[in-house]
Amino acid sequence: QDTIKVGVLHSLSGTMAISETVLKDTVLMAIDEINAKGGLLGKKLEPVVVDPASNWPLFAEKTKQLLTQDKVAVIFGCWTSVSRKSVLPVVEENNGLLFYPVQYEGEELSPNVFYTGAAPNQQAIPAVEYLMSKDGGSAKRWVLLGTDYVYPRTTNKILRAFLKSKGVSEADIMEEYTPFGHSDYQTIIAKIKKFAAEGKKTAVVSTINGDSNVPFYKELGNAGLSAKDVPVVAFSVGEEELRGVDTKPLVGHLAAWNYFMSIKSPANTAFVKKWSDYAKAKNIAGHKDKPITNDPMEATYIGFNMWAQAVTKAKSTDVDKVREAMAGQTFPAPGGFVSTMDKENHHLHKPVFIGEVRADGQFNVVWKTPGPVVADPWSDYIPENKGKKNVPSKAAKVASK
Amino acid sequence: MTPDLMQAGAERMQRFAGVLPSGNTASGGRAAGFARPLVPGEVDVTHGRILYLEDVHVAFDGFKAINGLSLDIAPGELRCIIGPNGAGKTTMMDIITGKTRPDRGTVFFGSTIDLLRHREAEIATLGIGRKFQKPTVFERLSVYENLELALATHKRVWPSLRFQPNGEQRDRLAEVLTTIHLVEHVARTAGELSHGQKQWLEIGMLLMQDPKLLLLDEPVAGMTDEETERTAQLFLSLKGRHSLMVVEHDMAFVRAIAATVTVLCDGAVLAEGTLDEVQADERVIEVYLGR
Amino acid sequence: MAGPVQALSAADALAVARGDTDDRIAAIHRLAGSADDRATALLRALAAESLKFSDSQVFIVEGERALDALSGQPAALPDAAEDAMLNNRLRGALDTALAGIELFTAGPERQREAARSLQRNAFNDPDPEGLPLIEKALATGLDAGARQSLELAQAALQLASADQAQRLAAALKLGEARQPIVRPLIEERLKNEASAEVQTALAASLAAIDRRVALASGLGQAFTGISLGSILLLAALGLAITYGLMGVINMAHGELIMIGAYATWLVQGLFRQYLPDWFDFYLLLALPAAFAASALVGAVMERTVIRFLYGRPLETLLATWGISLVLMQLVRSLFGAQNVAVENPSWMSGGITVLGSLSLPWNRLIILAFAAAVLIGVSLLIARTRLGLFVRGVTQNRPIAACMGVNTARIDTWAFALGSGIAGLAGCALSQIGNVGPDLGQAYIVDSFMVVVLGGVGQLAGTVYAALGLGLINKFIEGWAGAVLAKIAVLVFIIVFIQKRPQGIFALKGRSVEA
Amino acid sequence: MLDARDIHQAYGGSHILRGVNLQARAGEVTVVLGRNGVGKTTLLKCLMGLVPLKSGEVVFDGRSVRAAPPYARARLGMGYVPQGREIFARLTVQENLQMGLATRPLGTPVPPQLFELFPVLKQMLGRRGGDLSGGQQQQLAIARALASRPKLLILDEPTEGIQPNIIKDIGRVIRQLATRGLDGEPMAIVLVEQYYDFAEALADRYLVMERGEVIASGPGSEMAEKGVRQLVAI
Amino acid sequence: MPSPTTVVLPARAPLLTRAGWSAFLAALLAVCALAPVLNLLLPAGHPLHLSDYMVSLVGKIMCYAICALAMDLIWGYSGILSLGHGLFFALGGYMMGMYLMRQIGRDGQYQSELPDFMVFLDWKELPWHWALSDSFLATLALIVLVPGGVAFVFGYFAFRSRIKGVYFSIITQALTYAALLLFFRNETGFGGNNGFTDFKRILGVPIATPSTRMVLFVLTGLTLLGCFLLARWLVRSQYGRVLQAIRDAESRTMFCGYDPLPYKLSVWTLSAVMCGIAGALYVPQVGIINPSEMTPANSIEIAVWAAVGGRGTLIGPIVGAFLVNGAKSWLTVTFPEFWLYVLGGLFIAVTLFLPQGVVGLVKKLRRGGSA
Ligand SMILES: Nc1ncnc2c1ncn2[C@@H]1O[C@H](COP(=O)(O)OP(=O)(O)OP(=O)(O)O)[C@@H](O)[C@H]1O
Ligand SMILES: Nc1ncnc2c1ncn2[C@@H]1O[C@H](COP(=O)(O)OP(=O)(O)OP(=O)(O)O)[C@@H](O)[C@H]1O
Ligand SMILES: NC(N)=O
Ligand SMILES: [Mg+2]
Ligand SMILES: [Mg+2]
Repeated sequence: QDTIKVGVLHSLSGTMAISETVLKDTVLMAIDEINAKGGLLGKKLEPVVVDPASNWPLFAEKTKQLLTQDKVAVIFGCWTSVSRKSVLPVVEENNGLLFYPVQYEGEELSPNVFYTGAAPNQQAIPAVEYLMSKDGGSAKRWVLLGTDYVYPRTTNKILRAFLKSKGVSEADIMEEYTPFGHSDYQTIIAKIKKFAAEGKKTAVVSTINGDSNVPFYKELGNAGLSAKDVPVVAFSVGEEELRGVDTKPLVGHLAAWNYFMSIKSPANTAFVKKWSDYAKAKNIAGHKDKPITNDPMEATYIGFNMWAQAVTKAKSTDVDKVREAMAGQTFPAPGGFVSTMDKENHHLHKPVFIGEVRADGQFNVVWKTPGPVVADPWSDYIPENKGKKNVPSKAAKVASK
Repeated sequence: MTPDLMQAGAERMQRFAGVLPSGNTASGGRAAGFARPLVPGEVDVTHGRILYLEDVHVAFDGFKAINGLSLDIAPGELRCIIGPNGAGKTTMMDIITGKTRPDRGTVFFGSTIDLLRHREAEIATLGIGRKFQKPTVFERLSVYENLELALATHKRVWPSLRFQPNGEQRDRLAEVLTTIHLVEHVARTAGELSHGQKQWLEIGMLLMQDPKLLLLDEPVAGMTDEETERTAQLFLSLKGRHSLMVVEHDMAFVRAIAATVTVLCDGAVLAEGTLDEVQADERVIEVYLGR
Repeated sequence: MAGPVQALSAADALAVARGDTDDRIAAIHRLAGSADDRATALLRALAAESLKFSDSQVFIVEGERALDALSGQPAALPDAAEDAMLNNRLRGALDTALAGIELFTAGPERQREAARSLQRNAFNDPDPEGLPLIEKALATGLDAGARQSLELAQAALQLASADQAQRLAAALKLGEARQPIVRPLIEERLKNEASAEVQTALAASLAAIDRRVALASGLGQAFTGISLGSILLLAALGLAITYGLMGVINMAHGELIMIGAYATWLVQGLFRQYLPDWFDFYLLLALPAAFAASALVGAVMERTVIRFLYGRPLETLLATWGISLVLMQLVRSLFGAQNVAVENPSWMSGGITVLGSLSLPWNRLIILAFAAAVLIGVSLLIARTRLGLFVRGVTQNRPIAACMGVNTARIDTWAFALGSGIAGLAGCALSQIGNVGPDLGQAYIVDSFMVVVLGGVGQLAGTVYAALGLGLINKFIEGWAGAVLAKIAVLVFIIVFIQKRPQGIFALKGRSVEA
Repeated sequence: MLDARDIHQAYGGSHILRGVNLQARAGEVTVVLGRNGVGKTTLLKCLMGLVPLKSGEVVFDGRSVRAAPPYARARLGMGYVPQGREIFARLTVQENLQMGLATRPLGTPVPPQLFELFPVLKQMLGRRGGDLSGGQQQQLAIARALASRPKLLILDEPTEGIQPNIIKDIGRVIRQLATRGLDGEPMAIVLVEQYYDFAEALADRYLVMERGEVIASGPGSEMAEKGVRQLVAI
Repeated sequence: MPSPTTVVLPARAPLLTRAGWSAFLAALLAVCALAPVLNLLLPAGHPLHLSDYMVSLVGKIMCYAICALAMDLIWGYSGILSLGHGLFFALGGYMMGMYLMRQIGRDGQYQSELPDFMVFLDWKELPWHWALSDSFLATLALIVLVPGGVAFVFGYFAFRSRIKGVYFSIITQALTYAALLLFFRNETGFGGNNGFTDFKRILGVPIATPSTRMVLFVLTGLTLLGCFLLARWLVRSQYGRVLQAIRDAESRTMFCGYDPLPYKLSVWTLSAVMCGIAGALYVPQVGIINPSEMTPANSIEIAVWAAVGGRGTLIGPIVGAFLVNGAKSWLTVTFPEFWLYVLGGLFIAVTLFLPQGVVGLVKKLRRGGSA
């Protein structure tokens, strides 16, 4: 055996291919990079790419295959929470290792997963705090708008509790959900307009899922709701999602992430260039003409490099050893900070950026946290989490024995 | 009820026809002395009528296809219906078999069963069988299976799971197959048969069904003269035990079988009588027979 | 041109361009009051986000050149120059500042806009300090529209005035405002108002506004319903031909829509590259291109696959399902899995505002009209032309139509290409309101089938009724139950409706159905 | 006009036609007789090109149409009245007739003689074909075939389900069409018919089929003396 | 008239031919004996070892095969194309899933009696529709009753209204789509889009052990074989022929005296129940159930399996399910970026060249070979 196998578990077809395909390429790029430097532990890395096709049970099946048949050392994969939930029991049972690169709702902490995306307190709460600030427009009334699934529901639950703690009354919060793939936002925008007109400064917190964002923003632009009147801050809209939108009417609307392509830092310049070159070299459709990087790509990239460092440190790809070596790993992230893997909670310490949409589809960073924020996957704003430690429990493992 | 009983009932009816006081009686026009327990689903032909239509009307988008049609058929009778194309003959059969709902009118099977209250399948189980103008058989089943399906037996789900034709029924199947000249074709898919063969198969299905009243819409269309004759024979042999209503345009055939002929025109009865009477009727010649 | 002495200093310019938001806003207000051309130019540049600054200098970037903000002379832009950033708060402040300036200087169009901006500010955040500016402006020869806006703004600011007469006048005036935005203002006043007379006036104004708003929202709901209906109709029209008439259960219909949308995107890209001046007219070329692209794919599908499956409708389901998988993946391979951007031409952006608060987006209005046009075209084609007659004849009885001398194979190809082309047109229209990505079609296929079937297969009029009906019902329920329940309710409605009309809205009756 | 030689045809495994020869000349009615299932309809379908030939040759108007698809044959001037009517059920009577005009230039009117022949069609122009009664449909099917003024008319049991007086009319019309056509040109007519008297009265030539073969043929005048009626009745 | 005795009537074919029975027994043996031995007793390195991965893959596909069989009963034999069978599958799965969620007990993330998703979405107590979920027996009953009940009620009204053809297909699609949206909502109490995962035990036995898996595998295999025999018996009987008659000419069947309603309703409900059982077997094996099983595309796929294998032959759908899903599993790994071309191409090719499905081809070859 002269290679180390790396599983890549991102949907290349089906509804999630829109978002996930590029993460597959990010992993492949990172693998190329490491291999160019001679690989790990003297072995080349060998990617095993599979297509779970946006089908959740297929995610579990593929994971099982990657772990038991291909015997991969690590898996980079998943985007939606449900795919992660589907994969989780398999990863735990086989003591595999999964790097999950997308912002999510928390309420989970597995010893076999490293979460390189944001927990709610690393994205949602800072964004709302910003909108409450004077610079953010001192919003007093809130529309929590999302696609009807678990991530938005949980995030909004946390936000509601947070807003309440800041003295916002129930009457000043409106919560609305749309089905997956919803494409007609006329009614909702009319409702928002009405709600906004009825009181003080209103802001919209959008957890609308990828596909519905284009129709949402197009409608928003055409209905004349500008960011000056009713700013919208989104948690699932990044550079890649804006690719499909005419952003001119959207200037000033916001997004909260831990990374923007427009961040000015040497690390980011290098990262963007690396990606552009790679996309051109590999003829990656869409990106070869207009390379774009975004937060989940950065999270993937950080995760991958940290894993490589941990393997080097542990001198082994054994999951238990790598897990131990991961604690406290640091990596100079493209975002311009040094990302640190928490010693215990399997999440990164990440800075939070608030960006305003620019006319060219990029984001202006208008605000950032003073330093990296430590993740709080068991959000304190959910009452049941009181006293719960941010440490992966071994309960799951015990039960399945 | 067996055909003999039907026959008996009809005869009794005839016998007492003159004796009985007509008009309203205490039991609503029916003499108490003839009251008898009704078996549900059994056809009561004590009044000498197995089929009874009165003042039936149907319009399609304003076009009056059936316009005040009244007609009745006695048990065991073989009645021919003729009339110009579009007179409403097929529509009348549609009404009797529950396929078309009349706008108004009365349709009785025997004297107790109001056909307008029943659905197609019920009407069929009550004992009315039909052959369509355009032959309709189960195209993807074999000739044998077509006949077996038509076999008079329980038509409900449970019995159908366990059904196996018994010896008697198999004999009957064989007999009918012979009658309709499809013995060689017994295993063929019905869809492959020629037009005339399908006509025969449908008649065969009707025979298997053994209904009390047979409605036959142009049964000999597309048959050779010789086969037409055979069909006539077949129908004559059924007469008496079954009641038949036959629609045909083939006058030779009508002559061969019919005692009474009813002429329909524009949705109502134009004339009725023996074939000779009808053929002599100026109006019938005018609209139908031609000179 | 050299500015007056009191004018723009380097320090002022830098203060506007960088630093703490509070300080920058103060500087903006200062400059706005200075009535200096260079200052105005600076603010305009900032609002347009074309301001850059170095350590000591501020530049206005105009295309390729940079001007020194102080002198207005061309200057070399240092490499280290940074963009002057804006946030929403600054944008708001700039807006007010510029509006104040433009009210006196600009043409009627800009005047109206400036007045509206001031009005919005007055409603949002009534600050009596703005009054002098407004009154000054009202004293000049303003455009009528701008005047109306300003009078409302004035009224909003005077609502809290100490003078009862002024309050009364303001209360009455606000009744003319057609936006709900003044409601909180009036309500607040109502709570604190001592004078009974003013109170009555306030209440009357409130009622007037409420009536307007109710009317507007009712009409708005109807409009959104019809608009949704028009989109469903467009998506379904092609299917009404390929499925409704030809009986092909075309699961690739959505992908044909998608191809139309991608064709639009490609044409848009070509315009951007080669004819940027004509960009606004790209749709005129995109429409035929979308039609042709989808029609071509449809024709190929028909020639290679579908034609072998006539009379076996359920098999077409399987084959076209396969085709749809292939087409989707093909687009992914060619153009990438991510969405592509289709920009609305400027005449399709924004909307018109009617009844004060009801805005009707242009793209929706235009799509509505387009759907109607396509509908008329299709129905004429089917009912009045020979092609339409042949298509209907051929689909009912292929061999006999051939015996009549109809080249059935050719008619089939034409008809299928036509239906596909119409799907392409739908794709072109849909690209103006939603995603363009490989999955585009999947979002419409289920709805399209529901519309065609609910209307009654083969019944164009039924398709129209079904589309509009579903659109209206959906939007009506969404108004009070939310989008998710509305969608569920619509589906349940379909199930129940079919019970009543097992053959769709426009069911054929009589024997011809069975024949 | 039409010359079909040595036609063989088979559905799947079973041999339906075995070396059938048939000629139809302009101005003549050629009658094909035979019991149910002997292959008459199949023969006509072969002539129209609706089913493929296994072997044999069909020459129409001097040229081979063996490989021509049905629509091409229709354009050459073959008209067909299929067995079982086969009208376009969901098209109106008017539209059915227009389908019949498919080979004619756009705008060609329906020959008015057709409405004289079948007056009922005139009354029902707007009704869907499928809603007509069986006999009305049959009349429509004949009218539809005639609409394009074909040179050769193929009729498969055209009297089926038609009332007697119209059958007589149809008989007259067929005769007349053979000699004069719709507009003066004599027409060739191939008629499959079970109604013997009708067939005999019309036949200029006759063919009797049995199990896919022609067992007898000759001029119509000889039908009685050759005992054709008995042949069919075997 | 010739004497009837000379007429040879076709004899009723037996339930299975001799060869058929042998094949059936072989399959039974493979499922019940061979697979467990190869999987559990042979060491992992042995060339004949059956990997856990294969066991769960085949187990899953067998569940799909049951669905395809159920689809064939109503589509192939009764002419009713359901685009909503995913719903019944999911309902069966959800019933099982609820039970499995309750079996987690206090071992969840929040150590609560309530399932985790309820805890963090603020449910204070189990909603009413979870009442029976802690009883295995009740769960078994619900697995049959819920999909069956939904199908029965829906079918009763639809068939009574004489909804046919695409109209029926479309409303079944509407039904499953509506259910999808309903289950998606967190308020419905089924865990929203995440559904149920992270099961730990079934009947108190840990679920993720090779032996539990093998038991589930064997059960699934037996169910599949049982369903096959049942279906075979049904379609061979007069009942099956009436179904086919209804499929080909419903009104003619009525004039023969058969009321189509009970026939359609019974086969429809039975088919739904079969799907429900398949779903219930599926969930513990794949470890997740969520509303995506109700997407219209999933239901269409069931029909696709049946069509690929060969409609109107009972073995066809089973073959189809194995072929399509096996191909999918294999291709998504070997050609992750191109597999859709292959799969799509397969569907097109089957319809064009194998109108009777794969089984039809085999039959043809065999007939061709013997002729
Ligand atoms: N659904 C319908 N819509 C419109 N007209 C109809 C419909 N059904 C029947 N008709 C008309 O009703 C009349 C009666 O038709 P019907 O089929 O009963 O005639 P028929 O006596 O059976 O004629 P034939 O001898 O030609 O079979 C015809 O003129 C027919 O066109
Ligand atoms: N599609 C088919 N597949 C297989 N066999 C067929 C098919 N069509 C017809 N046949 C068979 O071919 C033979 C001839 O049929 P054809 O329809 O030509 O008979 P016909 O002489 O027109 O009879 P009829 O007088 O009853 O109309 C019949 O035995 C019939 O069963
Ligand atoms: N984790 C998310 N965004 O589903
Ligand atoms: Mg009739
Ligand atoms: Mg024939």
